[in-house]
Amino acid sequence: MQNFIKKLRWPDYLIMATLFAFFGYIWLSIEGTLNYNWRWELIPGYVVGWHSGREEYFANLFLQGLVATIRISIYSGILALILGTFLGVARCSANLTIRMLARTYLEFLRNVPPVVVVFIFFFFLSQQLIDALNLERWARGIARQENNQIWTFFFGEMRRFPSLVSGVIVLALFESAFVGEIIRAGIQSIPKGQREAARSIGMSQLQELRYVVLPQALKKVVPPLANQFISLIKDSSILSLISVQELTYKTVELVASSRMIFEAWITTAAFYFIVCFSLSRIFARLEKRSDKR
Amino acid sequence: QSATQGLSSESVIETIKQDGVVRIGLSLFVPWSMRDKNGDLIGFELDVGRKLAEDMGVEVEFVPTAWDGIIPALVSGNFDVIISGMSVTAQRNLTINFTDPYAYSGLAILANQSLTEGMALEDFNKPDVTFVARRGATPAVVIAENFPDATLLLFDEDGASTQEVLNGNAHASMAAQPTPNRDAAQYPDTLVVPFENLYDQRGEAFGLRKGDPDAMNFFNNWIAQQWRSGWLQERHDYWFASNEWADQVAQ
Amino acid sequence: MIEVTNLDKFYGAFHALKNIDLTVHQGQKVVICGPSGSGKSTLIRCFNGLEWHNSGRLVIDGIEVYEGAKEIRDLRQEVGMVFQQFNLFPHLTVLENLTIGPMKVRKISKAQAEETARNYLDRVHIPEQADKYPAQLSGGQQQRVAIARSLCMETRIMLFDEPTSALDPEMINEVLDVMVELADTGMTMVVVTHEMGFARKVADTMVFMEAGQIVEISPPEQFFTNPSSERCRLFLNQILEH
Amino acid sequence: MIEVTNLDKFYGAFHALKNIDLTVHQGQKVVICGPSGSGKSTLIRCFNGLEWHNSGRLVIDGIEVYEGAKEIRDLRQEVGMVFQQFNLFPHLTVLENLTIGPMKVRKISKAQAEETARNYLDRVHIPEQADKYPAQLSGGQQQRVAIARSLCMETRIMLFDEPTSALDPEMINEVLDVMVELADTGMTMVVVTHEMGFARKVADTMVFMEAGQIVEISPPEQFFTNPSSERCRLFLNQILEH
Amino acid sequence: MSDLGISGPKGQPLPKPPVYKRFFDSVPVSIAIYTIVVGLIAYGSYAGAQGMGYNWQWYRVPQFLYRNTEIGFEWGEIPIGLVATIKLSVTAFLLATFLGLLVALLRLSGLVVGSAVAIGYLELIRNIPLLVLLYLFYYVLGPIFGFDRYTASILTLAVFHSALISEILRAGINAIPTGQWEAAKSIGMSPYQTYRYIILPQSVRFMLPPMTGEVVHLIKSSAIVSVIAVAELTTFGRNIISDTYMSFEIWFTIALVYLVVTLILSIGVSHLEKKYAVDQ
Ligand SMILES: Nc1ncnc2c1ncn2[C@@H]1O[C@H](COP(=O)(O)OP(=O)(O)OP(=O)(O)O)[C@@H](O)[C@H]1O
Ligand SMILES: Nc1ncnc2c1ncn2[C@@H]1O[C@H](COP(=O)(O)OP(=O)(O)OP(=O)(O)O)[C@@H](O)[C@H]1O
Ligand SMILES: [Mg+2]
Ligand SMILES: [Mg+2]
Repeated sequence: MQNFIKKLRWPDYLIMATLFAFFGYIWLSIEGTLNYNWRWELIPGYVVGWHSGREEYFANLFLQGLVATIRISIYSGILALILGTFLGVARCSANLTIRMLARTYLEFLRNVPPVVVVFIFFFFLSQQLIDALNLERWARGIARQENNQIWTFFFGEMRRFPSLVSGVIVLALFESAFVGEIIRAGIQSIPKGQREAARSIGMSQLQELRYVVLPQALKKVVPPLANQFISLIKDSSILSLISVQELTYKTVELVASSRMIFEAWITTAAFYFIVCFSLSRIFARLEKRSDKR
Repeated sequence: QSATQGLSSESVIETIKQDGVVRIGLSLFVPWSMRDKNGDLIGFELDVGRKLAEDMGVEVEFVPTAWDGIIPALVSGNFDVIISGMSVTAQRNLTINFTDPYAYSGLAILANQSLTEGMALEDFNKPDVTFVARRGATPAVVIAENFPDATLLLFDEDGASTQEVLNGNAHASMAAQPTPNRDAAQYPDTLVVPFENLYDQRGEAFGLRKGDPDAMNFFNNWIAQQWRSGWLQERHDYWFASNEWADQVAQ
Repeated sequence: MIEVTNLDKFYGAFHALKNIDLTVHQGQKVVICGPSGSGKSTLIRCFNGLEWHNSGRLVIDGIEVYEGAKEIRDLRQEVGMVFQQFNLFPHLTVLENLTIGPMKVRKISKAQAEETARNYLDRVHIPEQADKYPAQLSGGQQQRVAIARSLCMETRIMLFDEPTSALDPEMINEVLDVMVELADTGMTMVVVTHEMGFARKVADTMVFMEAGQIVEISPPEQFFTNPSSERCRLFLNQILEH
Repeated sequence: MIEVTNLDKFYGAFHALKNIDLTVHQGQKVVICGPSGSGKSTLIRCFNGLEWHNSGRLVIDGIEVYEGAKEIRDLRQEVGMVFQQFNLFPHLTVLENLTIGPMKVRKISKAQAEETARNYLDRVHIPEQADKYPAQLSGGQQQRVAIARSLCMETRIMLFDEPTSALDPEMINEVLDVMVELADTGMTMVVVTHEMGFARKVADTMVFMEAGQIVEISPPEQFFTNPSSERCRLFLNQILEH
Repeated sequence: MSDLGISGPKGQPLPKPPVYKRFFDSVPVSIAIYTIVVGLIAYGSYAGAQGMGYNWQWYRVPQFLYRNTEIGFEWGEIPIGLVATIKLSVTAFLLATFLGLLVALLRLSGLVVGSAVAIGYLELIRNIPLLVLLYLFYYVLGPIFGFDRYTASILTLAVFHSALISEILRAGINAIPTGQWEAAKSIGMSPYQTYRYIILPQSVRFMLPPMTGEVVHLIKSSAIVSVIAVAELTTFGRNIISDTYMSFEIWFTIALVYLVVTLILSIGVSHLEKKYAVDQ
């Protein structure tokens, strides 16, 4: 502690003073000028609540939303990885048509705001797909069954399954563009000599990709992919605009019903922060460990 | 003969019967529909929807949807019918069909006391007066009609616009009674309901996809019946005129 | 085994190989040398289809090689190539580096492939390194693994592109020794190298290239003592000076 | 001018300079040599506050140097430093490299700064390169610009950290010549170098360092002919062999 | 050898690769196939939407681009919104650059509290979704500091991007070799002078391409402020949709407008990148 204080220099004190002033002002204006009844005491009940009808504890809006966000992130992360790998390989293809198609998809996604992309994908793609596959009816069938705990564990309330699917599809399509770029960079970072060596022992193009290029590329792309996954969790909040019942949407609902604007949004921000930040710490640690080996 | 048969077999009534479930699109809007402390949906719409399903002998499924996506969502088949306090406007009617009204609620102005001190009704119709409303909601249309010169800002959620008025960022908003009265009572120092008159008693109706006369007929008759039996009025009074449900919600 | 007639190769407008004629018979050892940029690498890379010639004929082991030829993958299984930069697969162990070709390309069983692989690791004198990763080996060891990898494909022709030029002096000899032993087994070899000691010991034909052309083809005795072209003499003087 | 007493310096737990005592008088030329890692750079970097010592005293030109000392910027204007890697500012022309210090630090007018600069460019024999960018100059020219840049600050002490070791052999002499001329003007100089010819010609004191310690301080005659320590002798033998 | 290059070889002509391969690999054919595929996708979505009972009303779109009224020519909502978007983005970008520089310098300052604050700020901003950040600024900080929606949206965008920009700046500054710092110090420059005259002028070249990329990114993020009703392109788009219910037509138009703007910028970026890559 002594040491710590010794290391401080005058700009440090200035910064501390500024921060104090900033938060002090916030505190004062909330207490004084602002017309707001804080009701923090209600927030825990909206995370885990006591159900007055069923007489038991249950996951209330926040927790439901958080679980949905995590589910959606995992599923669309996996889907985006698959799509992105195809896209990345297509971007390096020898065939001009394939390259141009991949490029078009990519540029469209990279140059249009996510909000707009999400709406377009939602109305144009996922909705059609769900109709075409008749997912609605299928999911409802399962929801009516007695033993649907497994389904519920993986997909939440089965009646909302189509909405989950469309959220996952939209997000995965959107993120696949970025995953694709990461994969492409990974593939292109493999020295030309590796491909030549593979070819010179008679491997076909597919074998070359499968046994030599991709295994090496994947190793290189794990750290950027991990970061992309964190971005994906954050981007999933945009799905609230197409009424997917994830954390942000649940917060919007809570705010609409209870007017606890400040408490609800701060809590939600905290949830996202905790999830994303701890993930980024974990990934950083894993990366360091694998470096050591 | 076959044409009419085709028409009725394509009716949404038919799919509802087949699936054994009616899917109702709604957007949260106190007290039409809201989340109670248990995180469950309650409100006027919910009562209407449940009763409707019960009378049809099917299950009911509510699909909460962001308000400005609710019409595209109906058109693209996310649900069968909108029951979400949607009032009938000509523009909307160009895209979807409406049944007969199942509720009549009048809108009242909710104003920020200090900003609107001593203003007469016509004073609100000035460019420096800011109204707020939910994007696509009835108040937005009514404000634009009645106060064409005032500035109108649109939000996604209802609570947000009230908070705007509360924080003094906007002069006034408009909402279906008794919400304005209740808000004014909760923040007596800041909010007032300056005028008694109610706007736009044109009524709220179910929204349906176009080209479905069977469904139209069914819903209209159902609504007429509920009016006659007084059930709609009774429920409307419970949600809009009483405060009995207030402790279920963290208002 | 290798028959080159009138071969020309362009990089865009740059004429990299000019009217090359060369024949390599079964069991022959050909050493190619020449100044940097003279097209040595380009030539032997054509031999296993890493580059394509633009005109002329190239027939290897009875198979005509040209861009898009169907038989090119079969050919590559017959023609091994050892690169200056080793190009081992860094994500695989030494043993896996040696078995992946036979297993995936020739569809040989794992057990059998490993047996062959250990055999060839013995041949290049590093049987004990089988389970290491390439990054854990010295340059000389890596290059010997690269040679073993080619041998595992049971190739009948081996191409070497300056196999020792990326190595530290101490390691050059380990690799050259292995190559000499390999030559003694009767393998057909085409070697680009500036190691004239090795060339003297092994080569039965010396090829000198300059500016995309073959300037001289002669047996080593003549090549080193009495080259017919002036450029070749100059080049040899420069090299042997060091 | 420079007085070092009992100076110690640590990098973390690593003891880089151990109990250094050294005095440099006005006009004196000190050459420091010693094996790699012995702390030569560390020592002279302490002299103009690029590194801070942990204990002991360092007084330069009457100013006591320690971490956070207020006068350190004044001091740096008196003490010039020439680096092994030149460290010219690549985004500025040669002339701008020379004038930026005087103009921004000493607040001298542009015209006057340019005049001085051209003067010193003359002194280092490259007046014609004033408007080029550093990347367009040879290493020797760059190093001479670096010397001129220090001189432009009208420094009274010059520190050189292996000024020629990044240069090609032909260029070493151009730089050494300039340094010899500089020495002749009476400048106080501390030079880390392994150019013993230069040391013989210029130095009036030789310092030999090893493992963070000063092992020997002696005049050049004695240093080269009869060094008192064994290590120093060994080191000299190694260097002079080349 | 002939001076026509390729036509020069003297050897026999080679066997040609199979006809189908040459056909599919040739550039015009590739472009043709590409056009056909894209066309099919476009047609498929058109027909698909029609199939689900949607009446396309593209003829109603131009009125939102421009109008010829009695008063004369008049821009429609979409161009006006675009201008607003650009204004919003530029303001936010300038502010973000300033904030980003501040954070980057704090981070590099070596101050104990300074760099801790900078890192805390960075992590906080980076791990909260932009949408949630916007709600926080607007509903929570807005009333406290009394700023309106426009300020809130600019601040949100600026703060969010300042985190990204500070990393770009930091990388650019770190790319300058330490020798430059030492040389500047050894001619007596203060830290400020060193940044001003030596470090920043050199690091600009490293920063320019990623910074331009960040402008594109910011324009895209700016669409999100539509949820708090700030007048800009997406907001106007959503308002038009809520008036006319032509969701698909309007969304496609809006997407196209963004695409054109950001593509122009992106092409600029890749030019910059190439230019500096050659310089290196
Ligand atoms: N992919 C390519 N594109 C264009 N030119 C090339 C390419 N590869 C090689 N060249 C050119 O072809 C010429 C011959 O190159 P090659 O690598 O065959 O020379 P080399 O004799 O192997 O030289 P070295 O001893 O340096 O390896 C060189 O001038 C080179 O610049
Ligand atoms: N920033 C640093 N952090 C930790 N150790 C350092 C640092 N700088 C130098 N050292 C260590 O201090 C010792 C002395 O370094 P210094 O650079 O002074 O040696 P030198 O005599 O100049 O050697 P050379 O002739 O190679 O330049 C070395 O062992 C080096 O590893
Ligand atoms: Mg070569
Ligand atoms: Mg040194």
